[in-house]
Amino acid sequence: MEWFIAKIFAKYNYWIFIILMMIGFYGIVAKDNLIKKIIGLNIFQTAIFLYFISLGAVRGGTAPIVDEEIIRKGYVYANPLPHVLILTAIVVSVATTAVALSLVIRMNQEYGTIEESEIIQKLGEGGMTRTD
Amino acid sequence: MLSFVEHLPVLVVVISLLSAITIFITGWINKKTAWYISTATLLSQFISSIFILHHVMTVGPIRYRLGGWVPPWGIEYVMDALNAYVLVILLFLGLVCVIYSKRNIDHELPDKGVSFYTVYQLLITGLCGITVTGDIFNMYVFIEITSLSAYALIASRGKIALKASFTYLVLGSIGACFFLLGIGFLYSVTGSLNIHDLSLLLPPLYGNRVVLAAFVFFIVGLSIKMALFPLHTWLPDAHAFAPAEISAMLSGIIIEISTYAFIRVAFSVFTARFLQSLPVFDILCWLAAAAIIIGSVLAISQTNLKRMLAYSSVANMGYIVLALGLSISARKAPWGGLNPSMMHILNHALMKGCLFLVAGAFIYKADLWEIRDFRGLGRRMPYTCAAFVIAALSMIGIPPSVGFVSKLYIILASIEAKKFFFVPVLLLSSLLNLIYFWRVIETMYMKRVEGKDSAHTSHELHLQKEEIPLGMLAPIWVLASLCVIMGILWLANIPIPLLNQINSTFGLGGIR
Amino acid sequence: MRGLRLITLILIILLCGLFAYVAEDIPVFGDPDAPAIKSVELFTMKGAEGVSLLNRQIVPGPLSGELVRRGFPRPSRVEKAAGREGEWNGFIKKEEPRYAAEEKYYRIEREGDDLRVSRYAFVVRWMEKGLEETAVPNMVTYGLADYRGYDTLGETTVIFTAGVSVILLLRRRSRL
Amino acid sequence: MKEEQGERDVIIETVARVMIPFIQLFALYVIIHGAGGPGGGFQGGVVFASGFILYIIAFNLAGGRKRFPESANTILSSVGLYIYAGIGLLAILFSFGAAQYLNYGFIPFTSHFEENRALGMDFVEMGIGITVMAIIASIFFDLAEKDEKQKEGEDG
Repeated sequence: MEWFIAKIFAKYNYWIFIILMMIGFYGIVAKDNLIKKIIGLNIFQTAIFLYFISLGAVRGGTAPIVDEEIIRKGYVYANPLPHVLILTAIVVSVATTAVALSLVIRMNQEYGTIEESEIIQKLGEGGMTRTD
Repeated sequence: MLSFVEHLPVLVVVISLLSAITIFITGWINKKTAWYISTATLLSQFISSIFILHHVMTVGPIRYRLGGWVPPWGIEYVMDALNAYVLVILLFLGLVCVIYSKRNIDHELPDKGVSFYTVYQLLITGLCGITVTGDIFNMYVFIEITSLSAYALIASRGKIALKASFTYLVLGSIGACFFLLGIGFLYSVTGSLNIHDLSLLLPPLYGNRVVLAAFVFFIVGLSIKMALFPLHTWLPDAHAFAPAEISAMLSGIIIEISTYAFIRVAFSVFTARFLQSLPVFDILCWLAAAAIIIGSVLAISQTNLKRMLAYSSVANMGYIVLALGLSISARKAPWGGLNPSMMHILNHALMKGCLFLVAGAFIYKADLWEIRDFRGLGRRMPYTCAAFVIAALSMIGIPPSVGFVSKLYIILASIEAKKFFFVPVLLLSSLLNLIYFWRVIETMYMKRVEGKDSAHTSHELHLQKEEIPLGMLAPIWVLASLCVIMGILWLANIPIPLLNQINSTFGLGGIR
Repeated sequence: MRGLRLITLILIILLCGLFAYVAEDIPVFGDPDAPAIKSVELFTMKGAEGVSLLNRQIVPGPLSGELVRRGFPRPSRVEKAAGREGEWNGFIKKEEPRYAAEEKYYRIEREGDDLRVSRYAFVVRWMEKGLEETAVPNMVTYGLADYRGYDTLGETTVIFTAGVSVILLLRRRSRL
Repeated sequence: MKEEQGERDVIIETVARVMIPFIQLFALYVIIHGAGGPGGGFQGGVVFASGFILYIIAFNLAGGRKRFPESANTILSSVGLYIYAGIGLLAILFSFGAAQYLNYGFIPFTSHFEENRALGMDFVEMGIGITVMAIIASIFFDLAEKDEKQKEGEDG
């Protein structure tokens, strides 16, 4: 029981992050649909963001905005650094998604499908080595 | 008071960024300006990088505190010998490629010049940023800038490149996420992000499982980015179907910069002592040996020149990683420590840059992709083909070319480290290189054009006495001649003091 | 397709194994003393003879020698931590124009006969001094735009790159 | 989606017409308020761009393009980055090379060092907001435009 509390319960943030990350990973690798792959990638990235944010959490901590009253009442602040990092990382994730979506749109125009296996099949018909 | 040179590392990055924005705005008014702005910027960046290298060699490392905050509290730029050396290589190849691209982009992406050069300049920004930074999260941000612009540039030719780019995007994002996760793990146990600071805080925590896992994630993430053997699957298509100068940049610089990031993480964040306590670098050596053999064998089976070169890149990453893996056991002067891997980073940039630019020239002139279509090319494009032959001989390892020097030193390093297995691997790879490059050279020079009634006739005639424009030929020849000149310089041990300084930064090498 | 699923499953199991291996040493959720928010331990010094020196605000020689040997900056002075018995703050000198030349850096704790030396996480300075140094009350904002402003420049560049990339890939009949 | 093809929905259009100004006003508030409370450049920029996105969803793409033309988009997306990178350079220029890049304190907005930092941060946040707004809108326009063209191609 003690083991359970120390390893699972006290670190539940960590286990949630792993489960989410694995769902995303499965989506990336196993899904055939390119949009679903992108969604998987987003879940994957979000899992890591959640892990970072949970690093910043402090028991009983308030939002990291300096305020006289909060100091007087003796509250503690949450760690602002992961938030700073993750704001940057979220933008990166948005940018990656945008580029990925535009690639999928272009592929849909070229091949008329967004299923990866069908695209590979069409490429195989056209000759993988021959391009234009 | 900071001297001007101390401002240069940040200015190299910021000028590139500002030029990207300026290209974007002036391109709206006049498309023609894009190339000129890009070239001027790269030229000034290249000159500043030489100043930085000179300063680092004579005065010592530059430490630049962005925003005025002292390192653990703010972001820091550190320029030591390793950074400065890589920065010079990267900006040199960037400059050569942008000069080459003037005619090629007009031909390949006629209406997209402005956005192409903007993204290209952003790519250079990202690469410079990775190189100069001394903060690990900052490195992640710049890795993402590099990767995003690389995805877009690869896909810009459309068709099959889109699929290649998408694969690269998915794998590259996973790699970057692993890198981010590694940062998260390190942050959770040390509370720091600065590379130098981490290297001080980590030694008491080397047994910590979180630190070990962080190291694994760094290795796996960056291996994806640098296309180490089992994770190389994105590379051949991405390199083969990008525009020529982007192929040259991808193969010559981008994967090497990932290797640089790897070296930074392995030797600056963690230390040689940590690496010696783990069998990681032995495993890397074996993976690299597999990469060399399998990359070369797959290159032989290709019929498309650029795909062949791309597989050859996989093999060449194998050389760099093999040299890296030997770096903690080999210690003697010219080949000890990081020397061979550093050498091969430069050498590969020169050789593969040249080869990809030549391959692009064939596509530019006559839309030739397949090796079997190259018949009689040696007579039609004599100068281009001669450059190709020089670079190819260099890849095979004919003295005194650069390829010979790298292979020689890697062999000597593996003999010193008593890992004799890698000697036959390298010799075999030379033989395999010979096979696949000889095939191309033979087709170019030896094979006669068959009867005039063949289907190829029309464009064979079109090829008659046609040489590519000087703006494309000059960069190719600069790289090809450097393949020989640098080889002689390496053999004369002239740039070796620079590499020794890199080794002494990390406590490698040692015996002189 | 089935082969791919199988490979995914194996990879997932491998990764989960790795994560389970790591779980032992991951800091507990919400721990206010975690290295990321409070301080990271550097080393423990045997012998409590330093305590009296520390109480007289003198840095013990062996302690600062050990710190320098490990590559850390030499502490300039020590001071008793407010309201805590057996705990001292070590200060270092730093060169930042217009700001206090000394900064709280080390945390020295007495543990029985030993002295435990740790280093404050750098967030501590952000949280304690951010308002007076930047005149902005929101920690995330001054962290984002000032202390780590360069990351944010990178972030803006990333989104700009994405925008231009989408233009490069999708926009037809444009002047760009 | 040509003008007469799409079915117009009065409720959506009216709500959008009423909401968009408030959304964009709120976005400005978020950007400006970033110093003292939750908010900041990126968040505000995204909220501002969401106003345009709502317009396109409720009305049509051509109208959205008319309200936010390509030229304005190009200029604004660069201007934000110019502000950010330029403010960093100003620090070097105003201190004649003594201060580092992005050291806002040395830009003489006011006579107080710390106030300068706060003001520098405000300008930087505005720069981020402008770039993010223009780029998110631009990405959305581009992604949506293709869709419409394809639909036209299929129809005709």
